Amino acid sequence: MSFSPELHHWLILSTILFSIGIYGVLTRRNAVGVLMSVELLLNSAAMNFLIFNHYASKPFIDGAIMALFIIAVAAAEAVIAMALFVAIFRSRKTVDVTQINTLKG
Amino acid sequence: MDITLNPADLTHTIAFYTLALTSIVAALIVVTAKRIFRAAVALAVVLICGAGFYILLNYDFIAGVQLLVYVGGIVILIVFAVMLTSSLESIEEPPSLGRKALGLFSSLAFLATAVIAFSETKFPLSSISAEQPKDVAKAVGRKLLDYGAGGYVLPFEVISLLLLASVIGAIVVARNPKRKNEGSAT
Amino acid sequence: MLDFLFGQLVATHATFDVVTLSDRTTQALAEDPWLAAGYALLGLAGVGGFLSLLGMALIYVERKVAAHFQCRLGPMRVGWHGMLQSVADAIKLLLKEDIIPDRADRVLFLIAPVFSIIATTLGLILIPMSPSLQVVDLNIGVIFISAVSSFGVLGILLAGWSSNNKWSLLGAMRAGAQFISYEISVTLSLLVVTLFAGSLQLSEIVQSQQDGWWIWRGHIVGLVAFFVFLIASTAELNRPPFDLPEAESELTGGFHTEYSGLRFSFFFLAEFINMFIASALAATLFLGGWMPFHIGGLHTFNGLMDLIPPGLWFAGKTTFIIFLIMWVRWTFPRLRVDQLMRLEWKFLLPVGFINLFAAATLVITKLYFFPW
Amino acid sequence: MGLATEKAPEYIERMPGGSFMLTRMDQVINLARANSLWPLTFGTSCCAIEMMMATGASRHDIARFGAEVARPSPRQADLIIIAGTIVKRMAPRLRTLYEQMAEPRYVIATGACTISGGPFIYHSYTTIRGADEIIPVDVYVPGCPPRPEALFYGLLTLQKMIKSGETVRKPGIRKKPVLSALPPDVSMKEIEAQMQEALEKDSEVDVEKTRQGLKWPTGI
Repeated sequence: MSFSPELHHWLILSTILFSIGIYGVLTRRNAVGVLMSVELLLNSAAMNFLIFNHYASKPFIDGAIMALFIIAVAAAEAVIAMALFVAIFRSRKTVDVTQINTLKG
Repeated sequence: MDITLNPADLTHTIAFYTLALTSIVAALIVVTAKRIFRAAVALAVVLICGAGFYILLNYDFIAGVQLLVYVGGIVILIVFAVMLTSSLESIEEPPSLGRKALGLFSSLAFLATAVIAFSETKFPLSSISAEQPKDVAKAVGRKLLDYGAGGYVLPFEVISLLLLASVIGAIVVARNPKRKNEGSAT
Repeated sequence: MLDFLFGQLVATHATFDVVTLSDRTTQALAEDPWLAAGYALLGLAGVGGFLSLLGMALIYVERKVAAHFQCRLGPMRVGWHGMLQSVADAIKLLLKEDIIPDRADRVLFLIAPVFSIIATTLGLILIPMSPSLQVVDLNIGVIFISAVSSFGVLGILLAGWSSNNKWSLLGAMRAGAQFISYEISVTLSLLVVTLFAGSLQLSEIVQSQQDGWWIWRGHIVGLVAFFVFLIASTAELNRPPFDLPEAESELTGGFHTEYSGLRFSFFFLAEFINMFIASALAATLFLGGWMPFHIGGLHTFNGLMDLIPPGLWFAGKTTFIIFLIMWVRWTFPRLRVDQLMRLEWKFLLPVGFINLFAAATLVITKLYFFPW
Repeated sequence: MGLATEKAPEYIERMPGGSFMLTRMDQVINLARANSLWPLTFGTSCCAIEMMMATGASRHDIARFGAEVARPSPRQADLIIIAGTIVKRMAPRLRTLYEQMAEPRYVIATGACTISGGPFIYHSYTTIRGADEIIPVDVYVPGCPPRPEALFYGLLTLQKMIKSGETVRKPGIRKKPVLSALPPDVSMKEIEAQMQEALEKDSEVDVEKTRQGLKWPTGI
């Protein structure tokens, strides 16, 4: 087994990042923290696209385009999430996801 | 200069493992830091490392976009969200034990499943002689505006619509309802 | 005789070979690792020395220019006409007490200025100062520079947050909002030149201006893009009249209120070097960088212009734009926050988009001067 | 910078020729400090207006001495020019500002009010009698308010002091403050004696005489 990175090294790396993101999404109390964990997930997904593009279909560029789309979606999502957090914070004075449990606050 | 690194190089290997270690440690800080702002900084580090990975994979254009959009836009937005919703003194309480156990279990289960799947699967790797497009930026641009078979012009337009919609939606959601009638310009 | 001389001159009007320091390093790596290490060390020392020297020089120039705009003399006591004033300031700042507020977030407080200065350095290494005076020439140069400049604002946000000071926080938030807004305009005007030159690589953009600089080869479009870039990058630099993040009368020192001594000087230095980077970028993209003043077809004239070395051309153009930015600083009063945002979103942004469309039309129809 | 200014001199002094080098270094450092005095933007009353004339106006221009970089944040300032009356409300703020400044820090007190309380020295219940009751002052500049030239003389005096190492060597211990632009034959003692005399004379109140001098009827 050689130490120079091959496909499985890359895949394991992105999987580790993804599972760390899952842990964050499930355990974070602060909504902004949850958003950050989601960004981790998206980032590792984009990385997977690029890894497979590099190792499995080198002459084509579709994986890179998918990565671009993911980045764009992440941007849109972050904008909306920030607006929501600000609105929630204005009415509840907290962004703790465990305490935001009533509708029509 | 084209950044081309040969995967067989020692520098490539060292760079890969350094970046991998840094990004994993930073990702752990992102999910466990009690001070939310430190998590945001760690997220920036993870994303910068991600750009490093893309350069190692020879997609330098994507790396540039990652830096530009993720670090320059999204992280700054998140930092803004942190600044608007908490203060330096606010320290997040640790999650309850059950939650922690659930999170740990599901993430480890996912990790184990994925690793087993990787080791079982035979991926159809492209041949060594296959060449990557010389200029990634040019190839991506041509592909994005290609309306023939395999072109991405429709998703591209949809993404632009999505971005527009999200910007308008964000303005509507974050607007202070009390000051709606004043018609502030900003 | 004259003919021969001009013949010689025309002969010198050859294409410039771009040899960057990183190219030299990679070449040397194959032959002699020690030589490569030497080159790398040279690059590091050169960038570091250049950074500090340039920063001090710019601070001195700023003070002198400001003084003469206000019919004053400016620094006169240290060295000839106060030439060593910045050296005195640097020594004093180095030896000043370094204060870390008790309730600040220590780690973030310490890394914030480093973030800022690293971003600046990363931007600086990409600037092509002459065919052989460039450290790295990335093929995504334009994107990379605008990406890296956002690290700087991350440093500012860090500084503002970690100081645990309301003025710092407000200043940092203003800086962030201003940066995100004006980054769009900067990118739009960068895209215009990218369209014209057909490349993101800075050295190629310079070489595409062999027959004329984009500011006048691109008709009005180039000129408009130049001015949009100048205004928006002045706003990104947080310089007056857009210096809301450190507005003294409202926010004390803005994001660097709590910083003293060496760490403050990092921010100070980064601000001035960023001004240099913005000016150098404007010179490179719109005024031809190190490319001499050429008019397509006039070989004799071009040959004459080639007599001036490219480094001097670059220095002259950059100095001119730096002077322009300083001129603006000491002429206009500071904007209000809502005026600032209105200027970007209601004026610069539409102008930028229309300009981009016009540029695309120009490129497709090849209507700009000297289309060969 | 703890290491550079506190620890390093000890080690350098032990080296052969170290103390000579230290002296040279001191000279350079003092020269740098003297020529780069960034003032805090602090002013409370009329002297501040005069100070602005001195610092910013084209005819006088404090920038010639390298002291025009007015910092709004005390962390970055070296010099606080106390310009104007210090009232009791202002005193704690002034003290805070002084304590927030990073070492080495210098103080110039301009104008009669900051030296002694000035016109408010007699019966005022609001004014501090001299800013040096709150913070240690390096140089006094008399005047009400002092002309820009006087302020420059004070600044140059401070520079001279810094260059000769009077206040720099041991930041904690200060030499006696000097009165800038003191007339040649007058000593500080004489001035103090005169002030004491004037104060006593003023404080003596002849009750009978005062009562007779009153205009309104006292018999009620």
